[in-house]
Amino acid sequence: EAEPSARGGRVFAAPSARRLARELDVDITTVAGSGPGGRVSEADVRAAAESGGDEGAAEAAEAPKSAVKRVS
Amino acid sequence: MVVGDISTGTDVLVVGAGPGGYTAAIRASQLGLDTTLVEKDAYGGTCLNVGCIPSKALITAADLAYTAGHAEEMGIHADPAVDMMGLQSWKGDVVDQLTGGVEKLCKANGVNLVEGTAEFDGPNKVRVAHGGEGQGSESIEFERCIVSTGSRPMQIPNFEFDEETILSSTGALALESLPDSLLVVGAGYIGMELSTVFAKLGTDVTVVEMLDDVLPGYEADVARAVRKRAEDIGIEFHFSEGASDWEPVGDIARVTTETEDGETSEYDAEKVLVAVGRSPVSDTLDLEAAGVETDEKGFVPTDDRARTNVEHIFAVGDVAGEPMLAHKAMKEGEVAAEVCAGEPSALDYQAIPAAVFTDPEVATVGMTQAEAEDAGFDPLVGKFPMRASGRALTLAEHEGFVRVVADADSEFVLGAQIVGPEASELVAEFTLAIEMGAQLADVVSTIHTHPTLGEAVMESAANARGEAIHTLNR
Amino acid sequence: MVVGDISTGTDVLVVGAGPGGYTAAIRASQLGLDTTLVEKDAYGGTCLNVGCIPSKALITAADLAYTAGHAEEMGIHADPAVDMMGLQSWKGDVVDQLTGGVEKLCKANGVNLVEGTAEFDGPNKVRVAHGGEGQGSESIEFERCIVSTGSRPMQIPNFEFDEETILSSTGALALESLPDSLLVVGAGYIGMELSTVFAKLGTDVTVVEMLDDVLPGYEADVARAVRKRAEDIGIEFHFSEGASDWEPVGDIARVTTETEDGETSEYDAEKVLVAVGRSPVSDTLDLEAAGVETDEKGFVPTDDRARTNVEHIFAVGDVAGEPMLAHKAMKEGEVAAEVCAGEPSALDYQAIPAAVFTDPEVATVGMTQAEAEDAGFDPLVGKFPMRASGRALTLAEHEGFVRVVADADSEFVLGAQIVGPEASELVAEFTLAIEMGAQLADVVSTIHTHPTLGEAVMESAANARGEAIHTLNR
Ligand SMILES: Cc1cc2nc3c(=O)[nH]c(=O)nc-3n(C[C@H](O)[C@H](O)[C@H](O)COP(=O)(O)OP(=O)(O)OC[C@H]3O[C@@H](n4cnc5c(N)ncnc54)[C@H](O)[C@@H]3O)c2cc1C
Ligand SMILES: Cc1cc2nc3c(=O)[nH]c(=O)nc-3n(C[C@H](O)[C@H](O)[C@H](O)COP(=O)(O)OP(=O)(O)OC[C@H]3O[C@@H](n4cnc5c(N)ncnc54)[C@H](O)[C@@H]3O)c2cc1C
Repeated sequence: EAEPSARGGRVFAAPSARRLARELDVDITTVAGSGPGGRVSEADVRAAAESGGDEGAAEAAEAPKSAVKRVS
Repeated sequence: MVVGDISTGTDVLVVGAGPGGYTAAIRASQLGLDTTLVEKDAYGGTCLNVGCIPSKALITAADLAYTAGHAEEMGIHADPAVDMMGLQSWKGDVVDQLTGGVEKLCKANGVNLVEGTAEFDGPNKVRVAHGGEGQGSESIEFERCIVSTGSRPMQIPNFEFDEETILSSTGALALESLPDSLLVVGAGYIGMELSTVFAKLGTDVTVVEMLDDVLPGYEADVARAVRKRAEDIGIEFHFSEGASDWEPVGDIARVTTETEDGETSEYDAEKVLVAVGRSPVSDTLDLEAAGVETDEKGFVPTDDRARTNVEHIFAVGDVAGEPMLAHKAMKEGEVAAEVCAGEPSALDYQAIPAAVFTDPEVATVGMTQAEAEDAGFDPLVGKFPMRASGRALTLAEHEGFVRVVADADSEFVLGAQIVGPEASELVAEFTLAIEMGAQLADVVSTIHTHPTLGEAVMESAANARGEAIHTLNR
Repeated sequence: MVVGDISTGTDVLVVGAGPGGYTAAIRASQLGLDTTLVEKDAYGGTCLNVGCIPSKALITAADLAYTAGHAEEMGIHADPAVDMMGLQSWKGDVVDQLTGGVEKLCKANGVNLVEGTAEFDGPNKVRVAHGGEGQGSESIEFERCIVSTGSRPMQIPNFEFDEETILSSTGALALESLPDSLLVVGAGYIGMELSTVFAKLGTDVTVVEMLDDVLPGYEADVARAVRKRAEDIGIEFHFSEGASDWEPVGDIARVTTETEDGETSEYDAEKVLVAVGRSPVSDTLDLEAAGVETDEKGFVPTDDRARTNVEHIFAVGDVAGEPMLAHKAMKEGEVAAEVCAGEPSALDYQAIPAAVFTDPEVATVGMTQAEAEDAGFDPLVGKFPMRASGRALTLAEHEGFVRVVADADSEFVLGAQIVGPEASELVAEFTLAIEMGAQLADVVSTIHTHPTLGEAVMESAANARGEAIHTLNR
């Protein structure tokens, strides 16, 4: 129902939720947020980790996305 | 550390003790890694010694002297005299206090400090040449390495820095007497900050810039505000001209500039400051010997864990690319150290704020309206002019504005542009808002102390929502 | 508006055009309600005319003159002269600009402005007596009313304000020549702000306070920092003494103080400022006639929608109780207006920041460590001293600290105490963090511009987590 947290190069989730996603091997950009405007909470991340632990998450852990190519 | 020709080992070797390097070293050591930090010149790097800190010290002093001398409006009559030697000695004290602090913090956190120039000798070893003749060298083997060798001022043809007449920012920051006249080549943030310092201290400042306004890269209204005030304090600008050559004429320098069409002009000045950008320092440590690649400009490309193409070698700070800012270097240093320690860290920040300490100050974070459009958002913009801020007026400041850019749909805050007093501080709240995924309503609902400049942050967000109190909603 | 003895009607009647009242009126009108604002004296109320704004204007000027005169350390030599008439005239211009702005904003938002003193004539009607003789009066019927009649300086026995010798803050802010000596009764925030102004301008200032330190209600280390600096600039303190009486002796006032044990002392001063608090103005409008109750101190109790005991009558700002701060008044005004318009608004803020514009500045928000304990949290505290801030040192500021209080368990930010330069601005980021339910890690992860004072906010949070870079983690 909610939009994915990543749009236009942005991720709409607090740093603590983003870090938790990495800890739990969840690709936060695929998590649908339940917060206002679709913001992803820590609870959303945990729910994603529990339900879809196999899907997007495992690959995300393997090769962390270089969403931003950090080169001049 | 064992010094000599005996080879020693360390978990993490950090090369360069600027903001990127010392932060990486302290953090790595905090996380239990045996950490060695090699620095060839001075703790604190560019930032503390010849960058952020000395420039801001001079800005404070120049600003105080100028403001006090121009406060008749408030009933204050003063004619401050500035003794440059005294100013330089205070600046030196500030620098010493901070660089000494960095050294102490490194030691207190258990970082091994090595003085010398590091050069790769294969992918897991550096050779450190100690400064001075006969000081010998040592080899250090490492599990992981963090390269944080920073940047240096860029030169342009015919303007080699002698730091006597042709100055880099380093030389300009160290002047022990006030030049009568100064020609500044380049109206980027460093050129503008230093032009303002010298103009406020009483030097005749002329700025030559290839592009057509100050602060290239900033929006037109931001640049205009800075240029107008600079003109008010007496700075003369010549845009669309590049400095092509110079010659000494008696005690002064005669600088020739050229437009795109080849039209030339000449300017005379006692000193010339060339501030046209900075280049990465990736040539001091034989990166090839470790297999680390650089791009065509000399920057070391890295991924979102600050890793170079060589898995166990990281690069952070100016050498790793734009934006060349101390706080970006520190964040990268922190993340590199955490990744070395096996933590799930990444460079996943949503925005890096940037400030220009001109008069008025400028600070920006995240997206401009145009950038938001390009990223596919439908931008909702709110603005608050500083002249409507009670706090700004009580500070005798009228210039500037706070502008917020949000996504019209979700009302998530996407960016902000601030011009005015304490812009560099005000941007922090927007940055937190962006990182938190805050909406305009969150900023509006947050009670802001009266009277503060921070109310303008709230009002800009309210203005975007059509519910501002202290400015008209249009 | 029809003026005369004809009765007119309005959806929302707002009494008092201070921050609480004008905000309520503008917001109500924005929401489509026919709104009438009655003010007896001056638009902007206490805050703009004789409170926040004039005090901050004088603070800016006194600070500039003092700082410029004491900057030899930086190589700046100046001996500023302050002409009080000039200063007052600038202050007056600032006030006029802002009060004129408030009036314009009210009109532009469609608020009906009525000048005069409103008095209830039943629960749905006021009578407005226009100022001056023979100006007549009018009746206004309303659906809803928002009472925002503010507060006035409290008097103590034997010290009636004559604004000649015995001054309230209003008189002190209007002095057109600098007194040689000033006795200040009360070391609360208003007493301390004004003591600092006059001491910096050159007056001999003595402060008498009944309690045992400055800024009662603040933590000991906060109070100590403010007192120490005040002593450094020459303010003399006498604690645990209350002013009991005074008599004129020639041109000066001889003030007698008494300790709890009945010991008396005498102090001579040209002027005496009594700043011992403020009382609600709930006696100007015959609240009983509308059935609105007040408490024993004269405040009008309200619920979380700013409603009084009479459902359709609201009270906001100082008259509605502590904290008596302009931004609390504005928030209440906004909420009252929104509730009038049927919006689901409430006073559900988590924290109201407060600032004291002394030298150093003080700002606090949310809970102290002790308050967090009392509330059942296990507080986790982090601190960063300003002397470790690069930005503070480049501003020639060394005093102060940033302290954050969080819940050890969840690491939610609960509060902050800040002493130092721009404390009033820095507190905004903590306030947003509290309102957003941010954790320490969120503040730490947010990139803060270097060099700024805001880095201290981030470092205090990192310190609480044991991962600070620029201070030792203990
Ligand atoms: C005038 C001026 C003003 C500035 N103002 C600001 C500002 O206000 N805010 C801001 O964010 N940024 C500012 N900057 C930019 C800021 O200084 C840099 O972004 C920052 O210093 C980058 O940090 P770093 O650690 O990457 O590199 P540096 O600070 O450049 O440090 C690199 C260190 O590596 C050492 N090194 C290099 N090679 C070797 C080697 N082979 N072996 C051993 N050591 C080596 C160098 O000696 C140096 O100490 C300013 C810069 C200038 C010049
Ligand atoms: C020296 C000083 C410095 C201060 N500094 C700060 C500061 O830095 N920050 C801060 O937040 N606060 C500060 N305050 C407090 C701040 O001024 C008050 O909190 C704020 O003004 C309260 O707003 P208000 O709208 O409730 O009331 P007020 O501003 O007091 O306005 C009430 C208005 O109601 C009018 N009125 C009263 N009765 C009637 C009637 N019957 N009919 C018509 N009109 C009526 C009055 O004339 C007045 O204009 C300061 C106060 C003082 C005295």
